[in-house]
Amino acid sequence: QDNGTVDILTNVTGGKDDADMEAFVAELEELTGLTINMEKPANDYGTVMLQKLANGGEGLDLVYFGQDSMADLVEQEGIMDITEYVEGSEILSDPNIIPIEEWENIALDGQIYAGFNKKEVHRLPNINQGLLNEYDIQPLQEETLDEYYNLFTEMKEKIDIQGFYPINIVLSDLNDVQPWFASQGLKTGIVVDENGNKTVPIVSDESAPVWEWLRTLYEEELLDPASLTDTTAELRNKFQSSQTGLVVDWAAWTGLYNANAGDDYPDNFEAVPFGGTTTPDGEYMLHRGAGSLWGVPTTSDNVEGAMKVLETFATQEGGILLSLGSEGYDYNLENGEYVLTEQGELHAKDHGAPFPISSQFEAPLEHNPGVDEAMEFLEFASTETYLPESPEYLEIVGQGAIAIVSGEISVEEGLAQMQANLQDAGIID
Amino acid sequence: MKLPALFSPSKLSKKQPKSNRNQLTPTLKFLNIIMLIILMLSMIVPFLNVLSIAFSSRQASMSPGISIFPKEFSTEGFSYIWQRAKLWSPFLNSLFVSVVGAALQTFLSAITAYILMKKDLPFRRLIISFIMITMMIPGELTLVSIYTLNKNLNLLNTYSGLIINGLVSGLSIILLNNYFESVPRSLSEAALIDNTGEFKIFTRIYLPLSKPGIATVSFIAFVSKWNSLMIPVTIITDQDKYTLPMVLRNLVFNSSSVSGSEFVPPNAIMAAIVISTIPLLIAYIFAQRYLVSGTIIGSVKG
Amino acid sequence: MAYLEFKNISKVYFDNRDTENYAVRQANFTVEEGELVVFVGPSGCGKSTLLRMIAGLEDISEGEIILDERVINEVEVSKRAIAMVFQDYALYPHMSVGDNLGFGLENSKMKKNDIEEKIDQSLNVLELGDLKERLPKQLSGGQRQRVALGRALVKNPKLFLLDEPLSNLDARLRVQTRKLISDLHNKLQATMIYVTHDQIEAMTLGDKIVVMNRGVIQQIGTPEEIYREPKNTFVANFIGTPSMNLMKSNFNESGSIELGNAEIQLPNNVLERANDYFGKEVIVGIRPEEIELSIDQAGLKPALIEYLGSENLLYFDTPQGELIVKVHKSSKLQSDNNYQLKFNPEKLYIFDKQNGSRI
Amino acid sequence: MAYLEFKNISKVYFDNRDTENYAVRQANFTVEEGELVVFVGPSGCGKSTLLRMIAGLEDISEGEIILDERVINEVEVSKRAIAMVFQDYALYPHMSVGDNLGFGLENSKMKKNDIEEKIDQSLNVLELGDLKERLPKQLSGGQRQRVALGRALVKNPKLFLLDEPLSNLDARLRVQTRKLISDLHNKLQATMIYVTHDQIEAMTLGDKIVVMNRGVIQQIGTPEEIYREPKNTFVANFIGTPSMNLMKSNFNESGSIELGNAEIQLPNNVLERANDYFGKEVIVGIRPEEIELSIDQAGLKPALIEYLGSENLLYFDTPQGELIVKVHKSSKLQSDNNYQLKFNPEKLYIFDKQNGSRI
Amino acid sequence: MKKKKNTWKNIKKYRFIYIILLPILLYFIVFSYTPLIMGIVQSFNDVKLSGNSVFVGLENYQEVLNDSKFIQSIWNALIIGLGKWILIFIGGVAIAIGINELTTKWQKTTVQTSTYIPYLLSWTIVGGIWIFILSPNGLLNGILGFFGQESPILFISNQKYGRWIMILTGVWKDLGYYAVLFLTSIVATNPNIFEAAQIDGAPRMKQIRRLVLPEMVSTMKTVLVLSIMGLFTNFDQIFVMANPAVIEKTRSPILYIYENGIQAFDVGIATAASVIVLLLTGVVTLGLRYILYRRDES
Ligand SMILES: Nc1ncnc2c1ncn2[C@@H]1O[C@H](COP(=O)(O)OP(=O)(O)OP(=O)(O)O)[C@@H](O)[C@H]1O
Ligand SMILES: Nc1ncnc2c1ncn2[C@@H]1O[C@H](COP(=O)(O)OP(=O)(O)OP(=O)(O)O)[C@@H](O)[C@H]1O
Ligand SMILES: [Mg+2]
Ligand SMILES: [Mg+2]
Repeated sequence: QDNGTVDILTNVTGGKDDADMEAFVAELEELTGLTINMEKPANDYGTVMLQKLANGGEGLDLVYFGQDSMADLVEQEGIMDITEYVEGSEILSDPNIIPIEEWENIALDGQIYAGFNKKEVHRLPNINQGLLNEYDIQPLQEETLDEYYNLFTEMKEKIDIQGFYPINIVLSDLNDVQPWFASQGLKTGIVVDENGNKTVPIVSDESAPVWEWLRTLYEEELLDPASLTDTTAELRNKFQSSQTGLVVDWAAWTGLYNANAGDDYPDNFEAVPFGGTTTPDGEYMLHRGAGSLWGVPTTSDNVEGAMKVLETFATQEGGILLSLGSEGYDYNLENGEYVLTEQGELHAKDHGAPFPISSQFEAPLEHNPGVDEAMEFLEFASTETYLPESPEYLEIVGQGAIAIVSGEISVEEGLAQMQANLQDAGIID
Repeated sequence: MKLPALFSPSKLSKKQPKSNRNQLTPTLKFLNIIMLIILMLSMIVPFLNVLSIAFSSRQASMSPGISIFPKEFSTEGFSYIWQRAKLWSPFLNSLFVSVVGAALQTFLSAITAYILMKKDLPFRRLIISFIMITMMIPGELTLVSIYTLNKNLNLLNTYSGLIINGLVSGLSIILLNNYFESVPRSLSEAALIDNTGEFKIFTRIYLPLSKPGIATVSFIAFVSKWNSLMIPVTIITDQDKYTLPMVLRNLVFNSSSVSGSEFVPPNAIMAAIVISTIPLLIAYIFAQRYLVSGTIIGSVKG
Repeated sequence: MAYLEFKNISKVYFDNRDTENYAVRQANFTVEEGELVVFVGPSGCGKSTLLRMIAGLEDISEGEIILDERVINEVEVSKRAIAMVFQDYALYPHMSVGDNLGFGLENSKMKKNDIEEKIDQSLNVLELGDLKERLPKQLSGGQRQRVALGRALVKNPKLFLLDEPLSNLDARLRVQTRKLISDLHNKLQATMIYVTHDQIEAMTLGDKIVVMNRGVIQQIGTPEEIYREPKNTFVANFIGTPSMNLMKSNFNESGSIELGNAEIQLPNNVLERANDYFGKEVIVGIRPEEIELSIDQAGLKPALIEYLGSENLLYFDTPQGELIVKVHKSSKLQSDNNYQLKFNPEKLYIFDKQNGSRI
Repeated sequence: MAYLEFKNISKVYFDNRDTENYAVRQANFTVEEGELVVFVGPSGCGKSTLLRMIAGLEDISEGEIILDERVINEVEVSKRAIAMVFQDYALYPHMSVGDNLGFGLENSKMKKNDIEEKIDQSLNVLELGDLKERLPKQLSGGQRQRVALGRALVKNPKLFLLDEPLSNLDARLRVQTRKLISDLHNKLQATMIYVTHDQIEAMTLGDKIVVMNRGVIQQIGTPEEIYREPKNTFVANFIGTPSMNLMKSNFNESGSIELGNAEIQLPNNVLERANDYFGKEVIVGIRPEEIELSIDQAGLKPALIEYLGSENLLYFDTPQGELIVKVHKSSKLQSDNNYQLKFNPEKLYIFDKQNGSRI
Repeated sequence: MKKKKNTWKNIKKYRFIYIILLPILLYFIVFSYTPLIMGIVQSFNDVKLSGNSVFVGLENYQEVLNDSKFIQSIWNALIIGLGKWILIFIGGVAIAIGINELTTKWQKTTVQTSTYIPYLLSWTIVGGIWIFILSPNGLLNGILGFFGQESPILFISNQKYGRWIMILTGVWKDLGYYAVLFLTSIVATNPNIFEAAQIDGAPRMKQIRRLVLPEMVSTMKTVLVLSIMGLFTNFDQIFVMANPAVIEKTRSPILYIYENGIQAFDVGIATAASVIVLLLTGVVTLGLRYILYRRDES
């Protein structure tokens, strides 16, 4: 095979239809000087990737995956160790472009198996300021569990919308609880300490006050009871239609909420980002999304080409391609100004990476209102560790969370039970 | 003065007298009707809910709760989803693949079913078992190999791939076989004596006489092709050839744990559901009058 | 040589336990060209099986069928140039009458025009001209039957097979269509094989009758032979309505037998053949119409009198069993008379009690 | 007073276009207790409809049915204390023979033991004792028929309704079962209404026959009356096999008519009634068995001779149409003789040409 | 011996038929049996995505069978499947009879059509709708609240209800379809037996019990056999409707395979578990057929 060709299997990155994809690939080819083939399965991405990799790799040189799949892929020898290549790359190894911590975050046993698609953002609380204004509610004084509690009670009292609840969280997938456990300085997920010991801090005894707090919210109907079953889609709908006062969501969504509100923004609706509670150290502690990554299949015959693509993604031009899209298709340069075309508007400045990985990337167009404020909290966010046990952890703690919050069992009991279950499953020692 | 028709002097009422013969006692009848009404409501209300959200405005569609009537009537969900997801091509692809697939499946199943009617065909039972076993194979078992297979047969990213996979189905064969059995054997014998070839007996006698069975099997085949997701996802990456479920699944099911920034309003999601259901409903309406007589399942003893 | 010949034909079915069941056993007979042969026998005796073997719809287990000097055992159905009329007509329900007739011809590479002509011709013969465009379900039973005949007719076959073609018709139509078939046979001079379980049909239609029972041919002969000289009790009983009275009786050493309340001396020609039976029990048969009645207070009282319009049937209970007498009389007989029964010895049939064969 | 009485009963069906179709029109008749009345007529003439109205399975459009001095128009089916035997038996397919019989009794609050006893009793009468545990599909046609009868029998009903109960049986079984029904009727002295399109059944079974055509009752009478004094051409033609010869002929001013190749002077009693018809065309009828034949070279040659065993049917083509003659002769007649036909003027029936009614 | 000869003769007689049948059998060989065999082979290997597959014998099987989650998933499938079938049979039969008792055609058509609709919708839609209905402020809790239930019941996220919800929503979706199947067998019944029963004085309800129900038995058997084949392969419903709180009690074997095999890129585990599922399905199907049809054979 021609060594100038890179075959890519992508999920989120690229275009939405053939025309988009062509424009994207053309631009990428121009930037890299390579011939690019990009394939995008409609859905069930993991299955399709498995089929292709299991069928001799299909000549793929670069595959997209989420950080949570990485360990399995490595285990099944699906992707190769690219530590050397990364170290050998001027761009990728430049800590000014990609901070060391980013690499550490995705390293497995010190080895690097993947490069970045984008800068992963974090989830943080958004409050609908429009409601606060309308019902004349005092904003937060300080960010503690009690203060939030007071805010919620006031909201509950004053806001007379049918079916309104001050706060909603998707309890079952535990993504939304980090801002609250921050109050005790506890991190969600499985935490591996220096000695390799695994712990689950949010079921430790110190976590009890937060659980109590959540439980009280539920009892006093400050927390939407549907939080036990709602998915993020419902939660978003409720927040957007002022059925809920506070939700925890991705940073980018602060902007999307405001954009989606149309004419209601900013008078009747304004999503304002907050950092949640602070740790005893006075810092925020937020949940950062699992990395959105690119790996090189073990069967690849053009690793250099693949690395070249990864490097490109870390450049300013690459960043523009990943966010705005391609020139002449998604945007035009008019007097040095970036102007989105109709296509570009449709893509909403997202071709797979609304926030490119490079620290030096400068967004050529303004973000949606509120996004920049939300992004300021990024420094407080970190990802969870992704281990093969993670799904099981989620199952056990998710189940326990529902039981505790809904009042089925007491907090102590619940914690004890979760601890026992985690131990049984061999997740914690 | 002319008497109105209602008081026509004829002693016989024009309408068939409503017979009360051989029916349930009034209590049971009432209970039965109540049971069916509750059932019907439980089946219809969710669908009405889908419709009402689909025809609501974007804002209205986001407010939670079950609604039966659109809150603010609007078709923006439809236009949004149609343009946004560029549904024309997937819609037509699905339609093409489902119609052709259903037609071929019906035809091939019919041929097979016809052949399996021959009682003295050696190895008949063996062949039937051979076909029945295929109905039990879980898709996950063949997940990887089915991809390899399609690749080796050059079926990736082709319409023929979409059509060929799952083309012959054991269930269709069994249903049609049951149906053919109910065609009097003497008809085919008469045709034989009329010097008719097997194929002509099949096309000119069995097919026309099994319309209900054919309608039922085509309907089932159409529904399963229309809703089919696993195979299209496996073999299609070319966006030109996406089918409707491939596109819709993403919309309805946009996973939130990924920090993507897609937002599809509920009215558009429900509109997508409505769009994908309408052809099924139309197919159902066509097949409906045959369904009861067509699904002769009887006692299958393979 | 005969036109159609069965040589030792047997048909065996195997049941679930693989035991052999003979539907037809060792059948031998011939049919001459232009003959109308009727197969008659009770339900399940193998008539249809025989017919279907000729048609090729059923495999032959043993023996040979020779048609027109050719063994046809292995000849395909469609190559046999025969026509068949089925009991349930087997009309193609979705085709018009015309198409039903034309369907077979289409397969014969005949020209469109010729086909049309033939169809019209056949429809005219059967007086179905007006119904050409109708569907079978829009026809009455008799009309359907005629269409089924037409479908056979139109092929100009050398051999017609008819499997109980009249059994779905009511009595009236049956008589009419019976005559139609008889006319057709005379007009076309075609060879016909006709299967029925109705002995009236057999008697009236057949040049030759083959009586079957349990897969075995019992007797072959003209209607008259079969009626007047039945070879065994089965034939005697099966042919004739009401059937022959069959009663057990003792053959006295003196050559007489008891019957009803009388003792009858048998004629010498019978006695000669019956040497071995003196003193033993035999079966005696007499046809109901051969018994003469005379009113006699000392006689028997009929248990039941059935009036049929032109005749009466009288049922007597005798020591030997029930005895039916047929009297031609167009008014109903009084049921309170007593009758003396008179038997003509010449008209008696004597059968072996064990195997039922005629002595 | 009569046991069952029909007063001006009509049954109307409305078709899609709301036009009225009379299945039964203005039927009036009575049935005495213990009588066996047979309804006979061609298919579709409304016999079943009448029967089903008695059973209560069909609404009555007009008129009243009185049973046992009570108008039963509105009485529920189950309250009528009748039993019915269906043409296709309508046995409950999933119940054993015993249960089939017992099903009706269960509903009558009879004791378990009594039910069992009754069932066994009925099974014995019908000689079905061994089959009690079998399912209907394991029975032969004749056995099924007897089970159907048994199901009616076991209820001890006051009124039996039988809708063509024998039409699915073969000729032999039909005769047997006919006798069985006749015996049962005599034994039980129950009132029975029997529907058939077979005139032999009608003649042999009925105390009284009701002949119907197109929903209208044509004649009511004993078998003999119906046979010998048919009120119109329909009855004359329908009753009797072969049916009465009916021919158009001119009524000469002199009171004679032409028939075959002869001219026949009618007897005075007929002429008296026929005043209005002199010089007009009428329909003349004569039964096949009432024509006498003599061999005569100057006579007619039969077109066809059918041999039925105990009799021959001769078909003659005459200027007035086909003429059938029945000759009681137990051997087949020669077909090359010519015959002179002789008609007995006393046996001639004269009908109005327009409405077919007897003159 | 005659029978042998017949077989050979028939083979010759049907040679053209076999030629037509060949492509269809070939189709099954290519599209069902080849992947099946490839899958079975994979199940005995440790399949690495780098192409380095190693034969490991029964190791994959051991791993699957030692996983209590897998065993649990089989129990789940059995319990949910059983519950579903019991209710579908009772409900389907009741509805079929109920529809049959309606007197006018339009009533029948309306009920039939509306009960059929859920069958046409995919689980993605149906699941979403039901989560909505069962959620704490959904329709059902609304109704319960109206009848005095104080705090909403957490149907979706309560382990106690998990299986019941799968059973009931599964029944709800397929009920109309099965009702139509059962209705077919009622419609095909000889109407005369109902008249006979009327004359026998049996009330309608008794006719239903004694005449209609037995008439449906053979259809029921067939439906049972056909539907049992899908017992372990219920994926969409569980995938859409389950959440961590109830997954343990509702996970189906196929979902297990998806989570532990496919999502973990472990072909060996996925195929080994699938083979087990296939074998189980075969055993259950054969066993059931044996039980159902044993008496008919003799
Ligand atoms: N396919 C078959 N398998 C097994 N036995 C059969 C089969 N076909 C017919 N038989 C048996 O062969 C015998 C003869 O059947 P056949 O149909 O020839 O009788 P038939 O004389 O035509 O009777 P009918 O007057 O009722 O039509 C019967 O006992 C029947 O049960
Ligand atoms: N439900 C119905 N709707 C309309 N017409 C009907 C209906 N039932 C019967 N008829 C008509 O009423 C007439 C009498 O029917 P009926 O069944 O009483 O005839 P029948 O004398 O019993 O005939 P057969 O001897 O064929 O049973 C027929 O013309 C028939 O078409
Ligand atoms: Mg037969
Ligand atoms: Mg009738």
